[in-house]
Amino acid sequence: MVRVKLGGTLKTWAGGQTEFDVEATNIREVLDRLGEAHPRLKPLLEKGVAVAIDGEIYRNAWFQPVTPANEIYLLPMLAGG
Amino acid sequence: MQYEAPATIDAAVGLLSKAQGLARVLAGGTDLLVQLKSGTLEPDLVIDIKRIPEMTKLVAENGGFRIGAAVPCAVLGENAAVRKLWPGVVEAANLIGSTQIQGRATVVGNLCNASPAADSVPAMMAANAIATVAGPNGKREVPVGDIATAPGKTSLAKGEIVTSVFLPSRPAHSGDAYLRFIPRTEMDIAVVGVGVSLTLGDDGVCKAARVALGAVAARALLAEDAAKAIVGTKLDEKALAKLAEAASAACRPIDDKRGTKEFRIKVAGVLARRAAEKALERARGK
Amino acid sequence: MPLDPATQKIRAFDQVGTRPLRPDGLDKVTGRARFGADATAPGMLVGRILRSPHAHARIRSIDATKAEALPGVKAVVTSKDFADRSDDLRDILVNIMARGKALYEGHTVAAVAATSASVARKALKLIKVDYEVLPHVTDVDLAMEPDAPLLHDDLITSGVEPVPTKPSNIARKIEFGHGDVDKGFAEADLVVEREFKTEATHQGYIEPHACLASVGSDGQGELWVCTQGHYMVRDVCAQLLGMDVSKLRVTASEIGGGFGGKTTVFIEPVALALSRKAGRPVKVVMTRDEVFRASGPTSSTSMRMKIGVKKDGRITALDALLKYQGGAFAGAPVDYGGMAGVACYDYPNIRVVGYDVVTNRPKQAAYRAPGAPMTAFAVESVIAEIADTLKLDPIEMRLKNAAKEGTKSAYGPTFGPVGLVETLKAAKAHPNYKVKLGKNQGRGIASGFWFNFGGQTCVSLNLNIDGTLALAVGTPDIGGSRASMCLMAAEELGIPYENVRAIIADTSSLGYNDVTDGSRVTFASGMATIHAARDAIKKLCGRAAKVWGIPEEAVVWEKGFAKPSGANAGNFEPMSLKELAANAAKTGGPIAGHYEYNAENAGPSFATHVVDVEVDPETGFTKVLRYLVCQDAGKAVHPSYVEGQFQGGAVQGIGWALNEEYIYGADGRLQNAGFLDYRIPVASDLPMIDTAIVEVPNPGHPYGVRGVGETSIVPPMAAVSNAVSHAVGIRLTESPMSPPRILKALGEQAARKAG
Amino acid sequence: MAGTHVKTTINGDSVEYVCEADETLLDVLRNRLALTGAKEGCGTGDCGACSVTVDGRLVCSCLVLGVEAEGRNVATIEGLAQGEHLHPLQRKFLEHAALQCGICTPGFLVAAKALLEKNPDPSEHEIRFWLAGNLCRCTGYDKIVRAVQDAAAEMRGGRHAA
Repeated sequence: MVRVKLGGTLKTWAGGQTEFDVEATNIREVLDRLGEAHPRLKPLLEKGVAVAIDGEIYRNAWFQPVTPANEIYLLPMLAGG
Repeated sequence: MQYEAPATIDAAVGLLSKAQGLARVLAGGTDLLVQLKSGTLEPDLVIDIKRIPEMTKLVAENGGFRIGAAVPCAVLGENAAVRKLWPGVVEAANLIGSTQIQGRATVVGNLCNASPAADSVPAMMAANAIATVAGPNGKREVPVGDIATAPGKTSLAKGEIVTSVFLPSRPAHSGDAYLRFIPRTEMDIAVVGVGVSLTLGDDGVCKAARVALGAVAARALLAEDAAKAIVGTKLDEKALAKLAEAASAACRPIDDKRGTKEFRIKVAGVLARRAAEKALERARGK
Repeated sequence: MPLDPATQKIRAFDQVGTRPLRPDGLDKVTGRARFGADATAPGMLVGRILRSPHAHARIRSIDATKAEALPGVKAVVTSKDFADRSDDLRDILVNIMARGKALYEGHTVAAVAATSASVARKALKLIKVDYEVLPHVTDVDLAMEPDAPLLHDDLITSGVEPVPTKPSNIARKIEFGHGDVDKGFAEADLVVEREFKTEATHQGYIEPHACLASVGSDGQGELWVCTQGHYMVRDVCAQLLGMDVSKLRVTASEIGGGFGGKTTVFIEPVALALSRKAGRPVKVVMTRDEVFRASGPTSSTSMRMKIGVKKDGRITALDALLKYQGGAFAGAPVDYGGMAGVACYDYPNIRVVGYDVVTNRPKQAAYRAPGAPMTAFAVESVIAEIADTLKLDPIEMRLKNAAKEGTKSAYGPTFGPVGLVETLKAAKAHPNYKVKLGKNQGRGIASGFWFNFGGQTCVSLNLNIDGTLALAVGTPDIGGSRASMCLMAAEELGIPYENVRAIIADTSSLGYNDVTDGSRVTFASGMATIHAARDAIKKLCGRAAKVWGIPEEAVVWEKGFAKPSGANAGNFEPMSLKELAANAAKTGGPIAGHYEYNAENAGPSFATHVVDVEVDPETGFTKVLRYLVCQDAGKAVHPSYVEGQFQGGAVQGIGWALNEEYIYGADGRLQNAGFLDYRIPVASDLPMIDTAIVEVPNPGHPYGVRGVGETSIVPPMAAVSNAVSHAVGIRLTESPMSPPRILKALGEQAARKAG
Repeated sequence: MAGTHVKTTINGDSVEYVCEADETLLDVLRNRLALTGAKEGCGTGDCGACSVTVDGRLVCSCLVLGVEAEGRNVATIEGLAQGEHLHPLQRKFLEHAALQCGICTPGFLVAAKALLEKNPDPSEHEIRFWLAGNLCRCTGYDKIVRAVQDAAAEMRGGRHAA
């Protein structure tokens, strides 16, 4: 089980809930489990979100491992200038 | 669009008089080419005056200077004698645009473009400069302040062309100055411009003064009350305060992208005072 | 010294950190470099665009028959030439060619291709567009009013529960934060709350958008274009035109500035459509007027910022309301404002609510740390006011609250090693901070943050017969990155910098690369280059091993030579790169290093700026006396170009602070679409821009590199505002702080004192 | 539209071309003569990227008509280096990293050369005001001003030595 936190407005699509415990060993599994649990969140997750693992931001990295020791945050997709 | 580069003033006047459709004179082209580019102006005929020898000359005349209509501002700035006699006019001319613009732009072009914000015009009005106009009916002389009538409009009749501007000689203990306000340090159009010319008596009392304001009305203005405020004084604190107040009172500005009414009114007074102080310093220096 | 996670060795650098000449330099000082508008093609036509004169209008009909009949006109295109779609690209499709409605002044309505510029100009005048003019709105606060003119009938605010039933101009609501702000404010000894407004600005790159498109009847196309991302251009254009991606080859020209403004498409799909229809190459170059009216400026904003502190300056809570308008389509970077704009400090309690609002203005595009400078302006202004009120040194106040390793960021995650504290200390130690100020002068401090991105990256490093190398990179070089790539390749291989030549490969020659954005290139393409060099080294060692007849593992690479790893491996003379290259054909064929990956962990960059100004109290004119940028670069690969990024960002920010703004008339038309009245800083406006490079290594990069391009624009608006406010004794809350605005504030202050 | 035949000198070479009356010198240089070193950043004389000299005078070529070049002497960025020898300004711009994107560089070099011919020892203030008509959006001007100062010093030194 890893603990996943939703940053920002994402919680709106999860009925206001901001923290979840999911069975996952990498980012892809985190996104899949969350999407299953909250179908309204699914299209947003598919469109793209950034994932911060212990403060390091991943924009596209399905297979980045996660462990129960990690701090995992989901953030809106980022773009720059 | 047809392009002509006549070799004489008569030929230029002839072309202008006979022109069908829209005709424009090309001196430095720094306003005209911008208008062509934007499509706001689509002339049928453009007459380049830079091949007319007398138009390209800057000559001493009767203790003053005659500036041909095709003389670039940079040439004016490089002439030590003109700078000495009319430093305010030269500094105004040298404020028009960048170094690159200076290499092309002319004071006569600045005058005939009839922008209320033209930098050289208030300075030339303060200097009591006279424009020479050639036309189908011969030559006439006009104070520079009477050329522009409204933004983009002049008093020139069909076929008429300003061939030169004459800066007169001046008595001892005279000085002039031009200051403008722009948001940056360069490259902007004046939000307010003030030209001041004054002459002191041997006793240091101001005998004569002319104050002209740019960018605060539909065309450059002579602020007679402002001049009156310093004539007969030694430009003491009280006279300068009165000058500033009169300069502000003379403004009839608009709000636009370059500044607000209230800003222009306030700053016109500030600059009138600073320009008068600078002109005074120059008058005393002589 | 940075740790190299790949080798777990602490290393010194031979070349990284030096300042060699850039490889593209000679072409750029001789006029030979080919930019967007510098290309030609046989039979090339001139493409021109017809734009809406109205801020908001229904397009009843477009009649191009007269234009099409004009001799010399070879093609006219309108929205009918682009298939409609309902996916993510629809906004871009509608932005590049109006469908049904013109949503802003300058919105593309039609385009022509003709044999000359004058014929094209005439043709535009012959296209008759029947408009029904609609009410418009350009201000963010007015656009949020319930009775505001509506841009899109189907725009329902997202991020709101319950889902609104009626459309509005509010595209999104966003929210970030943690803790309990009410509790935080209750604990505070001082609470300051202010409202702020910032006007829209433009990236102001000197090179207008330009491209040369050529599409044949066989469906194959080529596009030459100035862009920050030619793969993005290829993929978007191919989709909008219904082409196979493989059939469109895009070449990135030299690029004359972008700053985020060239991370999307405007004229490119139009040029391709014209070329396809005309059957000839078509060049489209925007005029400066078009760049201002119809490319992608940044958001204007309206904000409320409330911060509570204890007497010692420790922040107890921050509560912010951010409203960003992003032009005619959703996408204003309010979320980055809410995340990056507040990121400098450690807040026990924070709440940021933001709105992404549409208005009748051009669709905003990214601009250097998009969204961050505006919110930072509000945060840093309030921090400065608090420091003034509590009589705290502004740097000490910031140090007390500074985000550091282990701080829970405002947007959630916990920071790793970051350099804000180091930049604050560098600022405090700098001589500029100790200069005594005179009359009408003021000093301003501000800090700033940007995330930095990694992204999809792919490079190829090919060994030539003489031992030199060709490095193919896929991220357009916008400010000297080729020099940094060559430095990193040379560092790894242990060969002279001059022996590596970097080029920006076209889309058919190298795998996909994300856009040059997010300060990612030196980080991500640099890391790819390092890995590609290591890949090549592995192969080189393999070849040497074969020649020597020893196992591959027994060969090491040192400073340009393959060597036996020790006495046991055998006694062989080191083999040079040149020798290995010369023998490549005989030892197994061409030798190359490749690397493709998705770079992550870019590592954020913080900065602190210190500025001194003098304000003329009679005119409101502000003169910048001195300016200091202290920023964390992780590791500066080419320090000259790192300084250049610091200085350039600072000056763009100074322009934003003092004079740059989009000015709209009551008619919804832009009043200042040119460099005459859109006033970017000129050389005579500025002093030298002092810099201090701070290096707190990024653990996510083998050399410790952090992106540096964007952070430098985040603090200046606030720093200048704080300096001006100190000089005149009034807190200014609107940008730009132009002379009329400052003089007005001074007048109001005088009236208050008199009253 | 009838074209006008123009005979002129560009970078010391005699050149002839035909252009339309409303074409700018910049258009002629770029589109007819393949001299694309001068850039169009604005077309209104506000950015200086198209700087050239005409009879030794620094101008924006976007504000000069092509037909006006008849009988004149035009110098562009392409004529700044002598064969393989770069002008000191070109070298110093490279050494000081005085360019990032490089689009404004040709204009700055042509303008700076005109400055140093007129004033071999300009102050920082004079350099900044002379170059105020050349916009650069990348560098913040710092390194450009330093490069011009350094080139001026080298050129003065060179003259003293000679």
